[in-house]
Amino acid sequence: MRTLLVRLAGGLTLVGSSQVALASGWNMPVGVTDLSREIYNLHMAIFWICVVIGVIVFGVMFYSLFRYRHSKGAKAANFHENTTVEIIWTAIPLLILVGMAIPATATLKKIYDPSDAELDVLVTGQQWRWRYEYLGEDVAFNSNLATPRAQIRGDEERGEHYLLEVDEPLVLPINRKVRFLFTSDDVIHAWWVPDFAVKQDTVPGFITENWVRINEPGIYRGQCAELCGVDHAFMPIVVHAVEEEEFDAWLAERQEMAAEEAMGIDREWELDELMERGEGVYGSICASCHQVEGEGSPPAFPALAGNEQMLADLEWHKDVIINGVSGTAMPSFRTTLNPVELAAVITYTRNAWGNDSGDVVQPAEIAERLE
Amino acid sequence: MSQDDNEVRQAGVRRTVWRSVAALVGMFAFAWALVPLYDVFCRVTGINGQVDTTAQALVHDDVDESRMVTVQFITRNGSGLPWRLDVETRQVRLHPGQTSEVNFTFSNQSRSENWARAVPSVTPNTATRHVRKSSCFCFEEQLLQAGERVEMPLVFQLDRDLPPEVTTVTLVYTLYPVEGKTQKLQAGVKLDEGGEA
Amino acid sequence: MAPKVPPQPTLEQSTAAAEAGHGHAHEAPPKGIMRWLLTTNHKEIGTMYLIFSLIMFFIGGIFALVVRLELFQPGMQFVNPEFFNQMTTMHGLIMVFAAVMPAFTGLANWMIPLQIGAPDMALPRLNNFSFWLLPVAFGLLLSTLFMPGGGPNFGWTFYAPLSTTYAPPSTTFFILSLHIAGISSILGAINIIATILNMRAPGMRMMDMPLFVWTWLITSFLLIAVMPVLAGVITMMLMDINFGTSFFNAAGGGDPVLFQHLFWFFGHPEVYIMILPAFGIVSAIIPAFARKRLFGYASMVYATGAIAVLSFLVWGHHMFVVGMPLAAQLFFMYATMLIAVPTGVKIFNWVTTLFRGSISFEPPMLFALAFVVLFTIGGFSGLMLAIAPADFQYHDTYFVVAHFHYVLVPGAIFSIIAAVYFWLPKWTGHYPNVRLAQWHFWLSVISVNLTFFPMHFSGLAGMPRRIPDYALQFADFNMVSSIGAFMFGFSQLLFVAVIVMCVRGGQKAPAAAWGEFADDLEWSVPSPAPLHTFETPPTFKRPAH
Amino acid sequence: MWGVIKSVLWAFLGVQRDEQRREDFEKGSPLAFIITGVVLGLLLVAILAVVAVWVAG
Repeated sequence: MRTLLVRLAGGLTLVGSSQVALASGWNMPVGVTDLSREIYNLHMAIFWICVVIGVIVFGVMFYSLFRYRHSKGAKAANFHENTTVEIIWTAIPLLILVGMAIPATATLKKIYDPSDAELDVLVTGQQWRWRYEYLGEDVAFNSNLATPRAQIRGDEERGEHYLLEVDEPLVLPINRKVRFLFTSDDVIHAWWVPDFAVKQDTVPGFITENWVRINEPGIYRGQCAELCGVDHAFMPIVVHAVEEEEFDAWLAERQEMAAEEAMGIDREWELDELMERGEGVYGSICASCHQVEGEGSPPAFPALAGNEQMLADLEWHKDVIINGVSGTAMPSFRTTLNPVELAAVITYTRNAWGNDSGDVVQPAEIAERLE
Repeated sequence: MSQDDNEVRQAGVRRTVWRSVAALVGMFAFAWALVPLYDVFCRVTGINGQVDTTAQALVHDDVDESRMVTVQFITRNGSGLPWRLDVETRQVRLHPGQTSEVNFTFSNQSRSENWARAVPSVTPNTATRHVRKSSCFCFEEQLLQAGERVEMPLVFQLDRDLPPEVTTVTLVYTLYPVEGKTQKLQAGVKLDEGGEA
Repeated sequence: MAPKVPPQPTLEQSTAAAEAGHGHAHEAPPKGIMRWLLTTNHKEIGTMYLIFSLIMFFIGGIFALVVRLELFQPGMQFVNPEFFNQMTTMHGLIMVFAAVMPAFTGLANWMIPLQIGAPDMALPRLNNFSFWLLPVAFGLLLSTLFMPGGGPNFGWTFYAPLSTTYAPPSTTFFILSLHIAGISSILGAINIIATILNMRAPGMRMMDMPLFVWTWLITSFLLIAVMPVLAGVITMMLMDINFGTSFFNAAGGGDPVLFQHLFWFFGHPEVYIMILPAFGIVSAIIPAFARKRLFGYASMVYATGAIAVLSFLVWGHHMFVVGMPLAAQLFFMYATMLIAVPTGVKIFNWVTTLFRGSISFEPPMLFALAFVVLFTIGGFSGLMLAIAPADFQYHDTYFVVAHFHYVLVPGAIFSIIAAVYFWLPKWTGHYPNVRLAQWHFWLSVISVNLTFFPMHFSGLAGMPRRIPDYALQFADFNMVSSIGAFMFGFSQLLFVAVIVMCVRGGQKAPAAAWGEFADDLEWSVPSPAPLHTFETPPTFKRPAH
Repeated sequence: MWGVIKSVLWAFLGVQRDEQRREDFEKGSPLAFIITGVVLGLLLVAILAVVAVWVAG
């Protein structure tokens, strides 16, 4: 509350100068792309137009309220029509609107220019995480909320980037045109990073696109903007914009990591190893619905701890994890998790929270099934 | 007010009510008509990347060699279908007007037969109208036996009127289960088994 | 919103009616609950509508306060996200369909026959039926909160597939209740149209009608045009959920975006349904207390018509980020900007009515003046939202929440409060308590701005709507909003107090309670208005000034 | 006819003189106005659509 007062005071001293626009946290960010700057300018232009019209209209109104008070013996005039005046106040707004429409159209056309992208990233919304695939680069990963649940409950002090931090940020190069393709696995989400002025719905079964060319390296944060269910507030977006060489190096490193992971498929895994890996996967992917202790939240999300159907039928269990269940929030993890992760999470859920089935599912088994 | 006036009023009310009801019915019908209209509108204008699913004649001998366009293919899986959809190449580069053929592989990895359907989407939507397909599996319901693997070709071209700012066209196929048919199928299998026993 | 039992017809009235040669002598009405269940009297039905909407206003308000309580601080403190989503959804649905719309219908029931000199609505029995559908509809809707899986949790816009494939099991009941509420609105609209077109006093032509009647006529046409579309779209949802069709399901070849097109084809005119009658109310109140004829009556009527027509062409501006083609974006942007013109005309006309008037500040006038200012602020943010490129930033943020609450709370709801204060003398025969009404006004106007103005900032700074928990930089704005919301909520208890006091007593009001410039026909009948009025149609005389 | 069109066009802007609307409402049948309104409304849609498509290129 005190910070608010300070900011309010700060804000008020700035009113009247266009600097008020730059007071951070009160206004639309200028952003770090040419388009976000243009959009910001459009926003400020229409804002000031509204302010001017408002001052005139409310000025006349409050002047009348003050000047023509009945209590001060004002006598009402008797006029109720003036076509000239009416035409003028119809024509002026029309002209202002045309004046606004022209730059708005120009900016919109730039947003809709899909040409000559240097990098394509497929962004998939899923309840409740984002998945990024660098098309043609063999790099793909999920990006989950990293804020611990304890902070949300208030058991721990909240960090600076509370709810705006993820386990794996999207990494993008600056100065390159990056084309985003958007789609969804389940419901409609919306991918939004204010500093890029990019907000696009992700529609299941359909694909939409937008693009960005970032001018400055930095860390940019955003959130899902379309109500997508229980954890709508908990699927943030973090983008690391880095220099081009750094990006290329990062990409190469990720490709290497993926190759290493693929090597792990063929070897025999111990139960402990799989449990450890599986706990990590479960925590970031499954726990938001089925809960950390596997108790679920029925009827939408069944409990896994003590789930008889799951424990009795291993093949069915694998099938559900790999293919998902249509018409429910259970997605297909066929492509979003690799065989090692799939094997680990299946093993984990069959042995955690007292399920203790002792089943060990090997990555090689899963890989073969997916061939 | 005289009795006559009252009757005139009542007649007026009746007329108004009937007209209103007619308008209501009309608007209700209109709402339903919007569904197919929207479909047609989308196919004509390319909104939402809805593509024309009917096979189209390819136009030959009319290749625009002055520019190259990249066509990307993305395959995705909807939930609940034990199938895998692969494409032999992730992208091709071609001239507008040039014909290309790309093979898609559908494999059923389960131990039972299933129905599925591939739903296509194209972006950017200014390109949608300019993608011509002579053979395609879009929206078609397909049946695969347990473990069956089928290759299907997509033969297509981009027509020469493709807007110049379009340098990359992305085609996405999402595979969804056809629940009703699969269920019927499996129920049928059980019945048969029951009959034999 | 007035819990007012209309007085029994006086002896003179009854005899006058009998002498006028009507076939139906007024029998003693049934007593107790049956009287209210069976009444066909427009005043009694109007009163029931108003009481119903006042109760629903408080229920929807409590839901809003649950939302604001959770958002008071970052973190999850009081409710879980699932229940939070049910609260935001129910708040929206109740406020739109059960509070604002029935309140306007109640005012229409009470005032339209009085303003056009008709003895009752054209279809009195249908009128009773359409009211009693409402408690059924919203009883059902509220009961979904107690069903397994909870009530609707997908926002009042219920976008598919969140509201179909991924919806809780109670969604079928939600659809049913919307169907019933929709039928109620449609029947109400037919009744109003039939009344206005056929029941006017001899000599009253269309262009002599008060603006409240005009705006309601146009609103009724909008209702008839779009409620069937809503009915259609929720029927499609019902079929998708229960009968395996795929209207909005991509898996079956449908399109989730089609839902949004259909919904907003209904939804945008719906927004105007909630504001046009407000225009009519304000156009009656401002001249009354400025002691000057309304400036540009004809323009007002025509502007209302223009807004109604344009409202069908702008639905796409709710969907600027779904990936529509450029041409569609431009079309909807241009059409939306055009709406600013007739809306501006209305505001200029009100201001010019004030100019060189002789202005006094009775309670209805206070709320009407606040309406003009705050609705205009909502209009400004609407104009900003119309700019499609900028909407990529505004869309689905608290900026939008601020915008539509400015239009609906100090817009629609202030106009309803103004109308209640304006017509209470006619309903009860007493003036509302001025001191208390002034307190109500000032507390409301301060708290409404405290609640909604900071939302502009949190939205621009990047806070998405419909989230139960938020990043730390939005904390201050949310705290102010929550404080304001609780203030606003509790201030409305004053409103109830004023109404109750006014029903029970107070300064007596004459027939023409607000002087010579509140000169529509309703001010020619005694205050309180007898149960039966204009059984002998009045002869309409055009105002002299 | 031109008078009717003019009246409806003014209505789109929301401006009308008292005398003119009196004159309009003396004419008896509103049908001419309604039809003209619908036609001009569709024309507005068409013009906006053409402009939008043309600008979009």
